[in-house]
Amino acid sequence: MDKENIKSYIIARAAKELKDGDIVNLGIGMPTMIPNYLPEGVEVTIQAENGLMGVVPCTKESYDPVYKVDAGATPVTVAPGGCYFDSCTSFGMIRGGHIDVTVLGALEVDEKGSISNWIIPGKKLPGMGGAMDLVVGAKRVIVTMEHTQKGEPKILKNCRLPLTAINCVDLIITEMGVMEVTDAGLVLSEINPEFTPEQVQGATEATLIVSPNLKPMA
Amino acid sequence: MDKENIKSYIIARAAKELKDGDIVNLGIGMPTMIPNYLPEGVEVTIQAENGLMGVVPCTKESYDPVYKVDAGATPVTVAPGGCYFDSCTSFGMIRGGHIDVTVLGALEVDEKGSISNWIIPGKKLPGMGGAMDLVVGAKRVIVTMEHTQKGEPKILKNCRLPLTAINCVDLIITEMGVMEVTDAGLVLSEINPEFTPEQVQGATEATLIVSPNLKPMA
Amino acid sequence: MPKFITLAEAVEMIPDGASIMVGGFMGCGNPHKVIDALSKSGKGNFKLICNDGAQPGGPMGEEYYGVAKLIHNRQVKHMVATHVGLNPEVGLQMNEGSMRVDLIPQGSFAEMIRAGGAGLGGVLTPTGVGTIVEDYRDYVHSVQEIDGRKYLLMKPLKADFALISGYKVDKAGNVWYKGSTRNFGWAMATAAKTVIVEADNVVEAGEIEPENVMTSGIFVDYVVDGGKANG
Amino acid sequence: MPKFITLAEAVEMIPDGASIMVGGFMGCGNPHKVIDALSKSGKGNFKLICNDGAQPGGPMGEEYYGVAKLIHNRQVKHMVATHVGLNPEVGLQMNEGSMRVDLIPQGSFAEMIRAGGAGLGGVLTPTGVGTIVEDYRDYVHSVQEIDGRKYLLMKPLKADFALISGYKVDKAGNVWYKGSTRNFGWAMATAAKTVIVEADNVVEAGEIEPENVMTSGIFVDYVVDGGKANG
Repeated sequence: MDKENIKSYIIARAAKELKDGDIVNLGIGMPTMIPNYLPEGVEVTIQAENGLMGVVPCTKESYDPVYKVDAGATPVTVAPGGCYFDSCTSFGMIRGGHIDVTVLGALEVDEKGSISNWIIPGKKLPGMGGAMDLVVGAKRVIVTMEHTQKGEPKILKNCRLPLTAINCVDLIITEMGVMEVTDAGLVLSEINPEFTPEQVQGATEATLIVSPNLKPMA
Repeated sequence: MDKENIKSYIIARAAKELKDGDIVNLGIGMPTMIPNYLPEGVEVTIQAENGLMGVVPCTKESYDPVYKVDAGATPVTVAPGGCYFDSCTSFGMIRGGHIDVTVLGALEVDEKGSISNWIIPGKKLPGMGGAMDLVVGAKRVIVTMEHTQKGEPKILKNCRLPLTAINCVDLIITEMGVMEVTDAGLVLSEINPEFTPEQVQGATEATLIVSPNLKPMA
Repeated sequence: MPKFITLAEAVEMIPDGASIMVGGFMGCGNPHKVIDALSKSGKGNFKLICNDGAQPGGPMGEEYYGVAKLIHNRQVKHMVATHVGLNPEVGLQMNEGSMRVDLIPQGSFAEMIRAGGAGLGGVLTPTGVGTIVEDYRDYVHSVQEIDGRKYLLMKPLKADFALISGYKVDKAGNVWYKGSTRNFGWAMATAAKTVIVEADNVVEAGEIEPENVMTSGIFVDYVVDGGKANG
Repeated sequence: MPKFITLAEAVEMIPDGASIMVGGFMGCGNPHKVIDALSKSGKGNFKLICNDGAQPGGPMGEEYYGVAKLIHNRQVKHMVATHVGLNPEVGLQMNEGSMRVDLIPQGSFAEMIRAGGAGLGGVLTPTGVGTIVEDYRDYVHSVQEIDGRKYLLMKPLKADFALISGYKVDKAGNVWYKGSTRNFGWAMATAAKTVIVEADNVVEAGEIEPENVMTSGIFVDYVVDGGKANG
């Protein structure tokens, strides 16, 4: 798979995790493309942490980039039934467990469900933005990312980069498979049929428990 | 002076403490009558802790008792430029020091500026309502009350009833005089010409420091 | 999206012994039709978390106003409030020993509910320092000194149900409160497992300008059309 | 009642070295005309408390958007933010050692400002537990365990100035924010000694429905008529 195919493969799988009616916050990058991949009959409400509920793409008429942008600074608007609010209210929703799912990328994830995605010391200092609150507060945290970075595993025994939060990730979706974070460790529950479980483990530092019900990823 | 004269004498004096532009919260009872006694040229904005700013009496047209009441459950409305808000916002204003003056009654006040005004154990359990927040948060706390209760002093060395807050009162106004709470103690700065300083002290348990600039109360 | 239900359905889902937050200040902002129906349900043993006990007489001639109906019908076994002086029945039932009453400063009460809904560990407030509130072990976690000033760490408040009143509620559950009815409803809508809003007026989604939505519909589980429900 | 002033008067009252909160998220909600005037003032050494450094290019073709102008002109010596990745000049100046940057989780940042304005002793949040945020001595008072869960006690944030943008501002200073511009402005208006609001539209008192006022005019010290001020 090339980069673009990998992305859409991951996103299509992630989209299936969303249930009709879910309130969802989508991280910058890949996750923002999820709405295009939702199964028929599934409608979700998208929150943006800068103070919008019910985010939808803007039309020519609703394009209003000075007043209405999402958390990635993309001009958007809200659907009828959506609303705008301030940042305290927004993070009250997030921290208070009122967001059903957040989907976001990561630099590293480990077998305890800890995640690093906000800083590479000495190299990149983007800042954590709302990520630390989102992974701590959302009811379900799904990480979507490529399985490796330049051939190096990103799913580790222990994150090495500064953490975004500890023990918060529920599910990891990569182009190789779907891994659930459980008390026993990472369970490989679905696999891309192009790979064997051994190949997935070979690209993973953390020990994977292959589910007895391992299914093809789809 | 009879009861009614005592009240209006106290309120008229308290009204002079308010400056043009002050944001003011007025306790139930006597203090609510202050707006009728404001000197010419002095306009204040009245906050009610149940979520109103710019409270004014309602007219026949604006009378809307199901939707618009003040903290005493009196039907009111807000003036143009006023607004409504929720209780968290309201007490954020109060606790955050955004209210210039609160005027309220008391059961007891002491020479450290502590105040008791919310409970008489075994007798009355009205509750503190917003009083504890108001006396802690307002920039200036003015107590208006009759100097004694059935002949017994209400201005004490130490409050005996359960406290509303410690060290928070700035000024006490009674029908006998005006007392400032200072680090040195209670300073009698104005006196009702009907009384001598000795008579005021006689009706007061706390020690009064008679100001060298003692003025007639007016 | 919230489900639109009848008054009877709303009452049916509230079990005996439930903890119930009710928005309102001296009755203003109580969801009157839901409360009225609940007061006739025969259910009880409620923990009522409400600013006050309202008052016997209502502004439209009601014999008992708002939550005063629940108190009059002895359905409340435990009340968490800030002020109960204007409903003498609260004091009576408390003195009889049939009702427990816990009184909390109003600003702390509001902020404890907000903390419950916003995932905060508590509220650090200077209010109540040096008073008997410091001893409220059920509500005060500790007294802490921060940068030389004392604060009470008040615990978050949550409940099984929040019963809220909205003047306009749209089909997506967004709430717009009129006048001074907003008070505690705004915070309570975030802090209860099940949130039921009584709508004075049900409107289409989008009819409340998105900026003017006060409580997002994502907080609302059920809406009772108070207008239609009771004529 | 707030005083209505010109852009020049607004800039004049902000001294070198001031701590300045600026509302906005990636430029959206920055008070653009006040910032533009301040960026041309030659003043500097500011402590800028703003969610982010905005970005070089603005949506209307601006070369530098919002607070990015202050950063580009090297007027900021210390930045307190949550995310600075989209303005590369922040990283450059930081690496040069000419700007200090402190990064705080966004929800904590918002709530710390609210705490500063609402007289709370701090914010107890689970966010940041187990991360290097725990070690931010300037912002974290302590790590506390409450009912078995760990929280960071984050300190309140205050500033000398808050610079806010309002779409409609009435003569009494009441503010109505359009779309997603509300973000941090709402909290910042409560947490600074001097609050200056740039009004896209000045309206008469009462023109904003009292329920729909988002920031009460009592928080506002000065209003700059952004519409008239710069044509």
